[in-house]
Amino acid sequence: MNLIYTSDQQELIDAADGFFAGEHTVDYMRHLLESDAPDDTPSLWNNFAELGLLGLVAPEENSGLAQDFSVMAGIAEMAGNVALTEPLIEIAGISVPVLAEMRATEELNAVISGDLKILPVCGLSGMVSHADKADMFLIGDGGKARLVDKSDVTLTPLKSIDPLRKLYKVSHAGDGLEAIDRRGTILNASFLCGLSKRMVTLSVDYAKDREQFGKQIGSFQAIKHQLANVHTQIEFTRPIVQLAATQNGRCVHQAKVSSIDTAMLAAETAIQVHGGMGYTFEVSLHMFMKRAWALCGEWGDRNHHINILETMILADDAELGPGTTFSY
Amino acid sequence: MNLIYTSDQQELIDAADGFFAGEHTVDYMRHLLESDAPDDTPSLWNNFAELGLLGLVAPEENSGLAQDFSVMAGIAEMAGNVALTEPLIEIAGISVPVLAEMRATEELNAVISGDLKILPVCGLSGMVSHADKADMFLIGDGGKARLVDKSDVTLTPLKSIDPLRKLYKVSHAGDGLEAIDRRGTILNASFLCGLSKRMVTLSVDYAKDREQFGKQIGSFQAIKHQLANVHTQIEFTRPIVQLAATQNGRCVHQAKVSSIDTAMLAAETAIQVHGGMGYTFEVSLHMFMKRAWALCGEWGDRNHHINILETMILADDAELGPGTTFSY
Amino acid sequence: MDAVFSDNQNQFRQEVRDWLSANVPGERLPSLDTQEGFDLHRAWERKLHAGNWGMVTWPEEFGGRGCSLTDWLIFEEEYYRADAPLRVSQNGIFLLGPTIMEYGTDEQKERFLKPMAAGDEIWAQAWSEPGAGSDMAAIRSKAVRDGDEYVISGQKIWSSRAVFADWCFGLFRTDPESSRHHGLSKILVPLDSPGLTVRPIAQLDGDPGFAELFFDEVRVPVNNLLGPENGGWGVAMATAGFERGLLLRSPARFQAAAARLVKLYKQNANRLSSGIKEQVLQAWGDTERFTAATYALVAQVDSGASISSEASANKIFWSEMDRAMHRTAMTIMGMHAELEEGDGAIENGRWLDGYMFSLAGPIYAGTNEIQRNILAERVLGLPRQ
Amino acid sequence: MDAVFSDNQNQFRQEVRDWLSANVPGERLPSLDTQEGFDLHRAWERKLHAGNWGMVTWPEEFGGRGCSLTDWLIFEEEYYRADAPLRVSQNGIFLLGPTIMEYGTDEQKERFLKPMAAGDEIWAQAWSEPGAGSDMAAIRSKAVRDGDEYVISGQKIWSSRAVFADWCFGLFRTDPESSRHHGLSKILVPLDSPGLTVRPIAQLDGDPGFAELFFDEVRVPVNNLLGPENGGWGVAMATAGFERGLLLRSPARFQAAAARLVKLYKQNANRLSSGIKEQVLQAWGDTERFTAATYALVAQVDSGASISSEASANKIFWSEMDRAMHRTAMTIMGMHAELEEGDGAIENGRWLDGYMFSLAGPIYAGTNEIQRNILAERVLGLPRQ
Repeated sequence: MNLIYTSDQQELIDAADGFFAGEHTVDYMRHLLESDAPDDTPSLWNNFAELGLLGLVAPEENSGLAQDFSVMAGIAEMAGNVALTEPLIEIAGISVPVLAEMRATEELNAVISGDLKILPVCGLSGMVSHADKADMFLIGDGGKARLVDKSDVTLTPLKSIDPLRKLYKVSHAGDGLEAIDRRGTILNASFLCGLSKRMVTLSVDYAKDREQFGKQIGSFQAIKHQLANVHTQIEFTRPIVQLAATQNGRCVHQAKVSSIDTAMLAAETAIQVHGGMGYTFEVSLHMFMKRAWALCGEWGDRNHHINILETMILADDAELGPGTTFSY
Repeated sequence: MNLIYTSDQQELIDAADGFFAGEHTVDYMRHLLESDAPDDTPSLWNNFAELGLLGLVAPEENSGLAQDFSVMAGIAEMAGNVALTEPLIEIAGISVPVLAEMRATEELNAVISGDLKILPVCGLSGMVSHADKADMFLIGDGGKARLVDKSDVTLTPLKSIDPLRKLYKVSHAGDGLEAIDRRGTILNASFLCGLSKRMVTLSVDYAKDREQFGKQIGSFQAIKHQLANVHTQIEFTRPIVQLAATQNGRCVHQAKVSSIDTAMLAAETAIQVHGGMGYTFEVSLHMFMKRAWALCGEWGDRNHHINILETMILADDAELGPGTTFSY
Repeated sequence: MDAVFSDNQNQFRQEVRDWLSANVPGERLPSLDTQEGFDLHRAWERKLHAGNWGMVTWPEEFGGRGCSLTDWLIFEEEYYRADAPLRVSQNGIFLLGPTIMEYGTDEQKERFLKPMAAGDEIWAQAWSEPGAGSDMAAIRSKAVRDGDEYVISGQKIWSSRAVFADWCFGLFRTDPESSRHHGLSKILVPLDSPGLTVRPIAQLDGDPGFAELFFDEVRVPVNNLLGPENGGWGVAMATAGFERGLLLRSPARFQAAAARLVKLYKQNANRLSSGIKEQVLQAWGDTERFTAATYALVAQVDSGASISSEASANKIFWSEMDRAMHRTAMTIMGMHAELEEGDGAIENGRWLDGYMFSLAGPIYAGTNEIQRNILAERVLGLPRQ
Repeated sequence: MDAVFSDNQNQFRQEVRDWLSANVPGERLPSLDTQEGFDLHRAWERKLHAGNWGMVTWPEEFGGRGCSLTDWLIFEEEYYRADAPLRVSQNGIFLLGPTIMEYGTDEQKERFLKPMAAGDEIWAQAWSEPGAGSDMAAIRSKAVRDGDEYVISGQKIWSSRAVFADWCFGLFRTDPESSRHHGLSKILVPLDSPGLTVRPIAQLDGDPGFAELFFDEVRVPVNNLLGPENGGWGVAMATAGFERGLLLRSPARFQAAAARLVKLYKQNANRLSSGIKEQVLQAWGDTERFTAATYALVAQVDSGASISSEASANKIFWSEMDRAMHRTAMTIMGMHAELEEGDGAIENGRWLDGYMFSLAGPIYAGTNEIQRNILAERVLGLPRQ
């Protein structure tokens, strides 16, 4: 029982954090937004391969780093903190371990080296962000993971509130698979934590900068207490997400529900702190807020996960109460 | 369409308010609480009769004032504001109009003159406060109102959190009657509004008096905003209660639910503002808070009224949306 | 006290309903924050005016019907029931118009009210400044008297409708020595004045609903002063007053949204979490509370009482109710909540737009934090900081 | 990172479970705020001590088992699982004991720790004063040095357990010239000292859970000073520190309450409003979040990290979770919520008592308003007022 990262694990997470913060800046995102041909903006994909991020949880025999999935969850939070626009987490955190389980060695090696992009599909929605950049799709069908070539599916574009999410409906989504959905849910929850954290940081910066009535607005208790509430919710969401990354079961669904509620609260609070400025493109908040709204519904929305939790927690044989900690 | 009291109506409410505030003081309540023989404390019942409060909504031919029921609701709020310990509202606001509808002239006249106490019984709970002081009970049974002599029922004492509520279970409670339950619900909601208002007043007084960190605690935004929230909820509960007193239908249940939610919030906020002092007998808050907790469950608890609202609002033929205002 | 509409009121309602039913466009107009949408909304205002439905509470001499506020609530209910277009002229007819009636000279009434009512001149607001948002007394834009003209310099922000509108009204500092609430004046400025630059603000939804206004020695005649020189704060407060503010947020708007929410709920009920049903009931219940409270307040106003701090509780209640209602819709839509278009998008993203709009409710017209301060200090009597 | 209990931990859990199952009284003891209940709770402390379960994290030399904090969490889970009595000695064993180990002289350790562990001396807190509640640095009670003694005068309030306890510990101003955090000292005082009057405070539930202490020239030897003279603030902060504060609110307490809530829900499900189910899920879910967060924090502490402002988020979370959970129980009980006894009363009013107790959570040990200030200023870096 040791619910913290080892120092080696923490180092990997910090390194990813440093890379994201240095490269995937707000300016980089603005460039993507403003460019009519976003492909002009250099992709970070080769860097991900070089840094070993794509093979983070892959077996050593495939030149992977063989890290625990919980490290991937830690990195997903850092990706959320910068609202990463490339499907690193989905590919490295979902496709790679499932490919390893499938023993699809050839594809796995190509994905890890950055030469192939295999995007996982959520059977619940069939909606995939960046689907246009994928070479293949990983779907769950009839209880098995299956690879589908891009040429075998039709992609129908959708318009998300988040312009940095090029969203498509995939014609063959399958009916889902626990190995895919579970990882998707956990990493999505972790990403949402990072987005929430960033929305607090942006709000704190704004509240220190902005003056009204001759004072920094961040000196008013009303502002302080709202941000302290969001901070508290984040601090009590991250551990259940990490637990979910370590141990399956009902905490996976709890992690997702908590991260949705926290992200919605973070966005509402952030825009309240920003006032009218939060509505402008000048201020960066909108990029994180829109991503949060979009991701809340990915990998099963709140209704989906609450409905599952309900059957688990209200079951007659549910393990509840002291003395049953983490024993489900 | 005129959802305000006439000046004559308002005068009656103000007069009752003045009487309650002058006579039913915190000291009076403390005397009741501390006295081992509370019957030593003089009852205000004769005053109620003299002031015409008992016959407020009774027909003129029974020496009543023939006022609208909405005036009774206004007076119930004033009674709540002092946490009135005698069953004035129940008898004058429920038993009297039902007796008039029953044409029980003899009993009605005796009740109005203050010589007879007929307490209404809620069929849902069979719990009656001050039942020991009643001469008769008014119950709803098989779709009809019926009077039951005290000697024909058994009273079993219960212990409420509110020591000023001498609570009993009545052996024959009947199965309820709309004419009784509706009035009970509305007046209870109004009484709760008065209690909520008083809890805010007590908190404001305390917050102006109490200093911490060299300042009145009421000068801190955190305190101000909590109390402003409760005030807002009260201001948007009173009108729906008044509407309910004027027009039957779903607003009766909405009034009750809103008054419960407001009272629970008022109590939690009041004790948070009072800090540890809210836990003491020295400070008056506890008398109003306990009464609020007790009354939330009377005349149908929150579950009961929400369940009814649900069927009304989600019905396929429910009148919803603009253009249907008050037309249900 | 009663809650029964009179025969006259019912007849009025029927008249409104009939006219709207015959005249409301069959399809929703494009956003009024696009040129095309703005023009179509202006055309709709002209149609309303032609039918004498432009502003029913205005006196007959100015093109209204002299209706009571209660009648106005009825009009609004029918308007939202018919899903009629947003009022592109709202800054003028709801806010500036009544102020001109109270403070304007006869010439100003003659000059401004009719084109305003007719939709020929659409007005923008010019209150906030980059350094004066919630704290409006911090205004720094100045208007310097030069003979028969004011020379205006400075910057305004959050000017709604300004991108396509004709005129704007706002507060400017006419006494350079003054501070805070003193020395401000309310001045009317044509948006095509030389020296005035209108820069659209790209918003969350991409449309330019607001603009920044840059005043570089913009000249307007002193006749464009509304009310007393240096007495603009009082004039502005009258504009911001409850009776008029109310007109922008009659219960009808929320009744319409809550009824749509009930429908959305029913369409999705079988896959929703168990708590949603009570959230939907709460939304409808709060709408009924807001409706009852508004009819009660309007009865007070119609009977001659004046309303002041009640406006703060009102602002807090409707804005947080509206946000909660739209948040519930977002939760119901779940995985489809993010969609503006495409397979699965619900009502072309109308709830999503509504949610973003609802988030502004607790911010604009005085943040809810400020409203809570006002309630705590002026109504409850808690000490100032 | 893992969430698997080791074999040793499982074995420890089994040992605790077996002992408690053989020893926990079959019926709930009367309230420890009555003389009878206090005596029975003291007897239970003696029994725990005899079984060497009094304070498992204390070093063996002082009668403990030298367990890690993770082991302590396991102990607590089994303790609440067995519904064992409240710890009447908690002020001593959780708060004062560890402080004596850190700051006490050898004589003080010898004199105080053993009777404390054995339940022979029960301790009360004497922190707050009528003018110094949340603002503890406003303490005015003074201790004047007179030869080998301190002479203490002043008043303390909210002294938990003081009505029946043996000793109290608190902060007193030893430097009369000092102000705020300076010049305070931590001093231990027998409650039967001449000049010391204990006045019970009648509480909401009627029981005297707290007392006021009136010090009228109470004399104690200077040996009763704990830590440096005039350095009491630092000593007190150590006492209030997270690692110890945690011990009073391990997840077990909330796991037990949330599991009872699920049961209460199931017993009443068919008459409840539709929203209750999700409130119950929220209660259990928040408990799991609190549990995961606590195990993570404890892992940090066991690995040598120190915890400071995290304690504020912790305090806010558990206290508001606890209040919400009990509020839900009140709503479920509905018309029976008010009953302490009689037909319809549920668990003899245990939820009602729990609700009243939970309302104190956001108040004591630094109100949640203060915790939010701490988080905003020290963790988020927002400016002080």
